[in-house]
Amino acid sequence: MDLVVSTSAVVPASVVVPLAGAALMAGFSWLLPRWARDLIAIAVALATTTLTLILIAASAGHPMIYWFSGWRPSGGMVIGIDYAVCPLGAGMASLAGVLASAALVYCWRYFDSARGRHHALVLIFLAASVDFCLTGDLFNLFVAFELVAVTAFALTGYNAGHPAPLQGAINFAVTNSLGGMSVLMGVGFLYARTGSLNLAQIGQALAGRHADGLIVVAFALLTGGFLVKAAVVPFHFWLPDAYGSAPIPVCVLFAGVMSELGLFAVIRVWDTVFSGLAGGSGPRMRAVLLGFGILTAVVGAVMALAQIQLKRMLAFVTMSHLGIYLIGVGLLTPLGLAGASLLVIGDGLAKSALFLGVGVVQHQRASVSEIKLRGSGRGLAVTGVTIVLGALVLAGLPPYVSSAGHALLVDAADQAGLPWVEIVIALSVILSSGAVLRAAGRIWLGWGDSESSRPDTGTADDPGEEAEDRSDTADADGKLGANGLTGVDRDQDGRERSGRLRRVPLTMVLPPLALLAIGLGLGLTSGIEEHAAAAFSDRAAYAAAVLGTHGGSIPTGGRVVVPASPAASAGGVLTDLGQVLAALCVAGIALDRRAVALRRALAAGTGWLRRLHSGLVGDQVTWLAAGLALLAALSEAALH
Amino acid sequence: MSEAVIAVALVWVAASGTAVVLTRDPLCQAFVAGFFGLGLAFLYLSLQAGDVALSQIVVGAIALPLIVLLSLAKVGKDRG
Amino acid sequence: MSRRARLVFFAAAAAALAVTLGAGLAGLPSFGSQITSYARMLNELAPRQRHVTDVVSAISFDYRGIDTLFEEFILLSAVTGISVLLRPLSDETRQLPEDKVPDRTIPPPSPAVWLLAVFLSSLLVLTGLETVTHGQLTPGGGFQGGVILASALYVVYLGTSYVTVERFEPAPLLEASDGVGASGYVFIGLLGLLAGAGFLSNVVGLGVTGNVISGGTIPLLNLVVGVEVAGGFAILASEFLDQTAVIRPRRR
Amino acid sequence: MSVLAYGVVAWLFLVGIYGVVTSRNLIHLVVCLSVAQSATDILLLEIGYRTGGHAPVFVSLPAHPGPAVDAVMQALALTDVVVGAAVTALLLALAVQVHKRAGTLDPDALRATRD
Repeated sequence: MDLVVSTSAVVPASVVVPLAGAALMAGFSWLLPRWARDLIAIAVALATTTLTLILIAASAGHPMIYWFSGWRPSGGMVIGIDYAVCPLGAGMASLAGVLASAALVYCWRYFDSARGRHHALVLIFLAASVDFCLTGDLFNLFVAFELVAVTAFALTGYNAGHPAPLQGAINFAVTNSLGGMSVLMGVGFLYARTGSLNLAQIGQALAGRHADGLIVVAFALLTGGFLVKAAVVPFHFWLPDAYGSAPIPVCVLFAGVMSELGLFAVIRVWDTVFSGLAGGSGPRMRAVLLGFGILTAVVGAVMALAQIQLKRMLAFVTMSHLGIYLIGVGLLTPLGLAGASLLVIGDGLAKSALFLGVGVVQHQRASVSEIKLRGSGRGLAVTGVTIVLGALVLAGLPPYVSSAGHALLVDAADQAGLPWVEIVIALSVILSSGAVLRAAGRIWLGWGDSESSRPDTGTADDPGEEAEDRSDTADADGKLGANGLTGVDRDQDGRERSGRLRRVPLTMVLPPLALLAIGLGLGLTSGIEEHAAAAFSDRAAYAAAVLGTHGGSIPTGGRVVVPASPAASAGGVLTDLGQVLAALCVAGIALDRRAVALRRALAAGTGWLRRLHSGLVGDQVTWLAAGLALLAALSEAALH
Repeated sequence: MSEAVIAVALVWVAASGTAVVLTRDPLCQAFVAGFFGLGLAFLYLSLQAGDVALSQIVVGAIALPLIVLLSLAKVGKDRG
Repeated sequence: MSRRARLVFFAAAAAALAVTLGAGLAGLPSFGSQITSYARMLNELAPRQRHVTDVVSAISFDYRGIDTLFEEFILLSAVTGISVLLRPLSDETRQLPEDKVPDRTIPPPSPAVWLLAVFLSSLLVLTGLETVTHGQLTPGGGFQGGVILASALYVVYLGTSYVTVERFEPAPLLEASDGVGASGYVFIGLLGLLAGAGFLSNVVGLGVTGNVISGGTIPLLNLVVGVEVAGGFAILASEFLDQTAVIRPRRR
Repeated sequence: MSVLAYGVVAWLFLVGIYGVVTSRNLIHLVVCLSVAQSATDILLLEIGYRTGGHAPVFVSLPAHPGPAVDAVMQALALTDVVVGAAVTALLLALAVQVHKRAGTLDPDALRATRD
């Protein structure tokens, strides 16, 4: 009995711990010395990670349901709000925890003066992500969506002394707020139709019904809103602006979990709410989601190759990966979902390591331009190795966990009768990893040209953020003294610390390596594939667990049947190595002086695509409106 | 009766909302937006949502106009 | 895109979006025709189960209390974020506005203005407190009352002068009340957990319906939300006020 | 009545987005965004409305007061009002700072993140 109480208390504790930590950090950080703030924040993030890891284990096999305020459903009607914990959701939550911990450790020396507010925002971000992953209530999902968004807007604009982060934050905030409104309208429509806000109960009410206009539009508004967060073409324009200009520790959280949350919501809402609609809409919906996924994967990869600003390049790499995950999710099979979730974990860790590595370079060399940094990697060997390793595992280098994810995805595509999807995935992975490897080759080996082959050397090559991050984090919160209204300038200390020749602090070198090591460890864990997507995709089992209709006898349907350890099979390894080699070739060609004509031609050929990424919020909102309408039209065709 | 009140409030909100968007000068817009905010509060009240109406008044008629005006003051000051 | 191209594209997109929304809205039950059985049930149950008269606050703070918890943190994040964004940066300084005529002394505000400000702000404080404490009884509650309380502080600013208020250094106090309010919500939620019920369970005595102290944790939650919102909105306004009044580019 | 009630929702949402797309001033843009946002609140309250229903406040009512309107939707709209205020304030802070750094509030003149 005691044990039961304590495990069920873990569920609320996973959001209560970070929220309480954040509230204290926001309200009382002025009472604490700097080291205490850092330590408390890291401890809270690690504790949250531990709690969510416990939840993965505890929810394996059957979802754990927790009713807030003690309001259990009565007479088949849901009264309160529940958390429906499944391994996939708890896994996403623990990924958020791991990355938040890494980011906070990294901040130890990265921000010179953070005054606790940055930590508070990171912890609230973490709590909101956990809520987002666990909640079983549609409106609570919207609230979590907005909370993730609000903390993210503020964190993006953290370096408020430069135009690029501010503009990135504005584009991000405007587009994602509209996404939130779209979600909320969808919530309203579904409530009007089904009289419930609980995912399971809405799903039960819609099961077996034929979709009409309202349901189609509700689906399009909900999914469209989530796809804005997931930065899927054509909702993606804000992502490079925000990720390319946010502070590095924040990029880690964004690239690793935030956008993935959008995809998580898409599949969760589809599975629990819409998948039971009559008319066998699955295959057609698969085509729609795959279309968006493929477009995103390819556009992201091509754009990544066209970048020379490292953070913006990683932003497009992230976007390309989001497309790949959407392909996995969009197959709408447990196997595809399993592959996508392994990729989310593996790639999330690797991308975070890459961002952190770029942060070290920026910290030491005061630049993030691949061209300006050419040949300046000496003295940063560990970081160079980190970045190259990160790029290689993104391309699928075994036995890292991403290669297992790729293998599952390939199997899923085969099973779905869509083997050509593999080619799209391989191509995007090769191009995006090749871009990162090219940058590494230029910086650490001094290969390639010292000027850009881009036809127009636009402003974004070097968006005025060379000296970012340290010079403007002076948190000059000095109060006006009783007599002297003096300006306060506490950043002198900080400026000195960012001196060029100082040794890189270990708190900046170790977190990226630790993240890669976690991914490697997961890849070596036997049977990771089998555990990847348990019981999530079974709407009936989910509804039964939430609504308690089948008193305890929850079928373990939806369990993944994985063909005999695909990652270890010779074919899988060969494919992975082929991808790695191809990525190296892409990087080699991009750096080879003889191939300049080819590069010019490619740059000219993709110029139109780059011009679409104008960074103007008006354009982005126009695309958003068009995308919502397009999605609605496609959903009409798929669901009706 | 209540139907008529709601209809009036809806028309008021639609018209003033459009005016907010079409008023291109931010200072003028701030005042039109206040009028729109009051319209919203009136609409919410007529829809029997007292709590929401009260929130709308404190946010739409006190807090946000204040912040918009302060932002405009800051922006205008920098310019001058 | 050129502005013209964008407008044309938007016109097409907006037309399509209008059709989409129209299709969705057309599927709604006709306006005013029905409310859901969930809502009917709560309207019936809440006054009896929770000894409140305002069902909306029972839903916000009890049946769906976790939503409001996160809502408070949205506000806290926004306020924290704004403090971060509007902090004086390294090339800025805090300085009172210089007088254009250097040897003129600024006259202190007249006693009449001062009195009026004190009167007005005490009126606002009373209204705010009444709104906060009657959350479970009448429309209004922690959020609405909190904003009213915050506005009281600004009447004091108007009536006296910036320097007078700053001399009391209200910022740490406001920040603390923001944090106390938000963590207070969490800790009241923990009461339920400690009592062996779920997080945010209403385990305090429910009292007599219609009483100011009734509804169990609902008035307590209203109170902490009021504290948080009052602190939060006061910080919000003071950050923007600082930008206008005292933060200016540093001359090199 | 349904057409008017629901039409206003669609109209305000689209007009707000139109304002965002065509705005030449970030502060104007942010206020337009809040217009679009209020459309969602109106939608929620309209879904929860019942003709002749009274507010879900059960104080000093006659013995048989008749039906009340939906309190759930009011609670959701309440949350959304707060969310909207938070986002609007945050965006205004960003606009103030961007004006300092870029010297303009015209969203079409902000080119720091152009590709």
